[in-house]
Amino acid sequence: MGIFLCDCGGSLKNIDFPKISGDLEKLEDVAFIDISHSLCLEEGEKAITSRILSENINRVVIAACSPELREHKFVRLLEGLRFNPSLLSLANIREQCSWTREGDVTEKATELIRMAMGKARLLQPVERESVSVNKEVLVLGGGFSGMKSALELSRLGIRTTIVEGKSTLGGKLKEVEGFYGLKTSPKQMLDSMITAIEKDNNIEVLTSAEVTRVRGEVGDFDITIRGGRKEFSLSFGAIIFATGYRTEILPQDFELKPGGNIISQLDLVEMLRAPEKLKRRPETIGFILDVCDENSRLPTLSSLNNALAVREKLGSEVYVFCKNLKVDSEGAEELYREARNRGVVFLKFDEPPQIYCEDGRVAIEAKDVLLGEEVVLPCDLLVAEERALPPEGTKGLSSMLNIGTDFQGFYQDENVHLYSAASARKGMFFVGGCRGNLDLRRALTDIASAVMGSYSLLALGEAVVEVEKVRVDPEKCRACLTCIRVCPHGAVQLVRLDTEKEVAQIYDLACDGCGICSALCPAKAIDFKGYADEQILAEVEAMGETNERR
Amino acid sequence: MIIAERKPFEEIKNMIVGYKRILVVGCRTCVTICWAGGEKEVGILSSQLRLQSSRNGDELSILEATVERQCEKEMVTQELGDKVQDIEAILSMGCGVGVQTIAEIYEEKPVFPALNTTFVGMPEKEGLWIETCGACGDCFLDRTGGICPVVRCAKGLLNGPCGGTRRGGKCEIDPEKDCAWVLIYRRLEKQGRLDLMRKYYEAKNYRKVKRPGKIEALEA
Amino acid sequence: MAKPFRETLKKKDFIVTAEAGPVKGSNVTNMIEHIELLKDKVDGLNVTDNQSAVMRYPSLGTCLLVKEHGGEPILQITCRDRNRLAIQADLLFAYSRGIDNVLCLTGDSVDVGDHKEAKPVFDLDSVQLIHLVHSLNSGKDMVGNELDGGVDYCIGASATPSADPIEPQLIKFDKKLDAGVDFVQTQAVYDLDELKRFMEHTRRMDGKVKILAGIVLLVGARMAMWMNDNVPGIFVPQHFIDEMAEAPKGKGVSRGIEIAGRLVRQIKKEKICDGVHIMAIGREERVPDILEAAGI
Amino acid sequence: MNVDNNKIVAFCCANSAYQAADKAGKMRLCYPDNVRIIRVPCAGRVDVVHILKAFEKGAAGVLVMGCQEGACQHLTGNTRAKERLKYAGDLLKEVGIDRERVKMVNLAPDMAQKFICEIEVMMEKIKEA
Repeated sequence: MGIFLCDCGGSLKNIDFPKISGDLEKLEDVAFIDISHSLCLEEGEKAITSRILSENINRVVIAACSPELREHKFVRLLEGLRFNPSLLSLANIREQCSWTREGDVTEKATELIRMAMGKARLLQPVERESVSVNKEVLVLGGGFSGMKSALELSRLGIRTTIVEGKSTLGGKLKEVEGFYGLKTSPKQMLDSMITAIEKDNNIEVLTSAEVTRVRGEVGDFDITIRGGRKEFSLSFGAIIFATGYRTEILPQDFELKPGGNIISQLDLVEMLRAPEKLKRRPETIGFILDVCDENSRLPTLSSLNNALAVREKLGSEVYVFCKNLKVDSEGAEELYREARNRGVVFLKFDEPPQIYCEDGRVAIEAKDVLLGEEVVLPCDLLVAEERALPPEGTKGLSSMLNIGTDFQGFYQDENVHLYSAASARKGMFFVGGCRGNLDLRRALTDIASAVMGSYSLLALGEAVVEVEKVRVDPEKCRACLTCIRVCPHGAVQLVRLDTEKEVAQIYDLACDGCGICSALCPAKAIDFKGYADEQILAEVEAMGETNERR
Repeated sequence: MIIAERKPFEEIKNMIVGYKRILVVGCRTCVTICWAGGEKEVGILSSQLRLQSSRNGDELSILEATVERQCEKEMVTQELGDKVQDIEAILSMGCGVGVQTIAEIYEEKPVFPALNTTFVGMPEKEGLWIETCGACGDCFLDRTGGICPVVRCAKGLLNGPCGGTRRGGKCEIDPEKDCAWVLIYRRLEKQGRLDLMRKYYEAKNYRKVKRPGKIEALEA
Repeated sequence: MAKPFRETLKKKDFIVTAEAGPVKGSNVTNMIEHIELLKDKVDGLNVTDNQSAVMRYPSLGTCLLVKEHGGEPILQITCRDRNRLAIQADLLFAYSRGIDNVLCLTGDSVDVGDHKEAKPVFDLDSVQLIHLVHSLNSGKDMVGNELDGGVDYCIGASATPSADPIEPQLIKFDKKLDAGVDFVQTQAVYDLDELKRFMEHTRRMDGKVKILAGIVLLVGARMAMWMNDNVPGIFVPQHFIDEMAEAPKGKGVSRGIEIAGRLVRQIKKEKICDGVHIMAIGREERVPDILEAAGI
Repeated sequence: MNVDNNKIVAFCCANSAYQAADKAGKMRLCYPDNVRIIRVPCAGRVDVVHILKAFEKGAAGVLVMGCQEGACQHLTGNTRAKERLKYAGDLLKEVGIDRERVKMVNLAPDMAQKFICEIEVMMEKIKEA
């Protein structure tokens, strides 16, 4: 075992390095102890290189500053010298020892190094290998997000397959009248994307098809798709979920039953497409916002769009009842100002307004906060606010993949650590509506990170993986399924060995190295190289030794 | 599979009073799967015993071993063979069957059970096991849509729920537990086989298996 | 001497039975007081068998007392405490001493009683017990051996009209009716609509079986809530609990009597059932006041 | 305890608590010498056997320091650790060791002060006994 001590340019005054090297040199499995001033710089690296090439050591212990800073540097150095970096053990004698108090801390430093040596003795080599991965990506859902992801990926040379439940692509694009603030109209955008997809031989489209089963892991997902009557399974490297959202007027939000003169945004868009077909032009149209869902931006955007369209095409009076308009997304502020210039009246309420029928028209009664008095406003049509909900089948799919959903049922309630579109399961990305990002611009950011994520994962056609860093010993494994159930990354599968025995097996590429499974395994069958039980206990043991000696 | 639960430490401690060298033996099958007596639990119990002895100063040496299956004589002797010589007492973390197999092989050494074997059951979710079979020797499941009333009904009734079912179809003795007969009713109704539940069933033959049971394979 | 219960069932159009809870000990004096008080006011006097699995003076013993004092006892047998041999033996003995009414019950589980570690028997269940009594009535024991001297029991069963879900209970109740019973004494009933729906179900028996609605006297709001959680098969609706809560201090029992009276009067007036079975658990001395409040 | 000293073993999750410890060092916040920090990939990696072994080897207190609730890189690591520590506490209580001697601490990578004060709290506990 070779030991390198670094006194950080002589700054660690309260550690007596010669004493430490004197104490530890006596141990028979210590080949040498070098004291250097700066292991992180050129000079230190040369010292380590020469030592390792000349001595035949099978373990390296480096006592220096925090592993968080230098570990990756030492690992790359050792890799360069053909020395397996998993046989390196670090002791943090700067931040967690020398800097923790004034007086002499040599004894604590010695003990920390002893702990690192205890662990080093039991380290096992972990080989790095590259595993081939399937470069194809599955895109679930053919709405704006789905098509955009497929197009972006094919630009980077990745083949994708879009699976869309309905018979045509487009999803929500078909239901939106105009994007004020964006030059192109949704219709043109939809047509241009569809033609681009048809021309692009990197993208294959399967319409009125659905995924019935997802098995396997990142790099080799085995997906069963049912289209029409036939069912077939394909293999993909990654999956991008772009299943979008659906809107629904929830009766309990309004005491009145929708219908008659209470319509949805979609009905309004249909009316605006063919204004001439209307029997009677509605004089006044009211919009209601912020009754059932205060934080979603979608109602504000779609109401502003449609209000402007109404003013332009029908010229009828437009009143918008809202608590507070969410205009923080791009272009929404001018949209609001333009609506006001065009004569759309905005009324701000505190308690939700009362809505009731009054001789064939819908009356909205609310206390306007700005005017400070009750306002009763009969309108011909009331565009009710819709609650955005996840598409049907989300619940089934999410339990099949064991992916969490948030309280509204949208995917990806996971935490801040994972960058926006990724999920706990490597190789699965969620973009756009299905994770609650309902407006275009937010969806674009998701798409960008999902595309980059899957590209960096699959582009080379192979991925470097630490082979069997966390390994299930088939002899000891009782297939009690605990690890399969607890793994947050779904990286453990039940496999049938050639000896017909069924055991758990960890898929190295999907494993994120957290060790929850090895802690819970009742049969002690899961060995986690680098943090195995023996190694952790060795550190505890080393701490114990100094007790006896004192 | 057999489900067991570790005895409270107090009980175990009082069993092994006076013995200085103890062998703690785990088992790698049922009790591992139900987190009661596997290699991990052997480590935990041994650690507790060592802590206990070091706290009140009496030196106690604990040896740990785990047998593939404690109910097989060959496996016990193969695993424990040499470890047993200078042992004063054996603490078995197998189910009741394991304890008795070890006791039979090493008759001269006292063998103590560290677990309470509770029932034959299945995992409802990871870490939670429920009793579903009472090994009564006369299976009734064909007439109840696959839900056993003999064990999952607290009173083991063969004819329909008792009068004490709680609101929501819960059992009389435990508001958390579903009444087996309400479950049976719902399943048979789903299958359209409610006639099975309407049929009257004679008093059960409780001596179908002469206790203690013995089964001899024909070729033996 | 009270008329045999079997005749009263046929003749009277509104039958009233009450329940005498045996003492937890051998001092039978106040049991005898209850018997003296009630024997002429009711058509039959049930004697509970270790009610709620709480060990008490045996039901058989109390029935003998009732007989001696000229009352018409109704023996209650649960399947919790005796296996099929003991039950048949008790039935033979009871009949030989003139007791010829039996209420066949499954029995509360030991977990709700005061001997929670006991080994519950449940060799039979209530439906199998009814079949057993029938075989004894036909002069044979359960396995078919001839009896030297048979029995002729008037058989009773119980039911829970306010159970939720109700369908499984109705299936079991059908089994009891198919097995053949002469009278039914239901669990405590407070929601008369539930009782009406339950009675719909029994119309097919067209009067051959007399149904008595169970009335449990409420003593206090806390006791009502306690019963909801701990006494199997009893569900006191919230409005009754509130009504009891409003009762001024110390007046709980009289408010309970007034409620019980109201229920009985309504059942009688609307002819919902063929009678009532009054269970004044631990307050047998107030049964006459309930009858009076009910105008009987 | 072979030699009763007041060693505290802190299993620190590499994603949060270990960095908090480093930050405490960078800020030169002093804390007593008897703390031994063992780096683990996630709080969920620490098993009951490790905790008991730590006490067996003379530790007087064990802290398992993981990410904050809901911010765990591996989603359930810290919640599992919390449950496990309750179990470990029961085991210790059975053996006569005060269950306060083992504690779950949730830290964000920059919570140096909280890291220090949790150690001081544990030191008080140990001194009391």
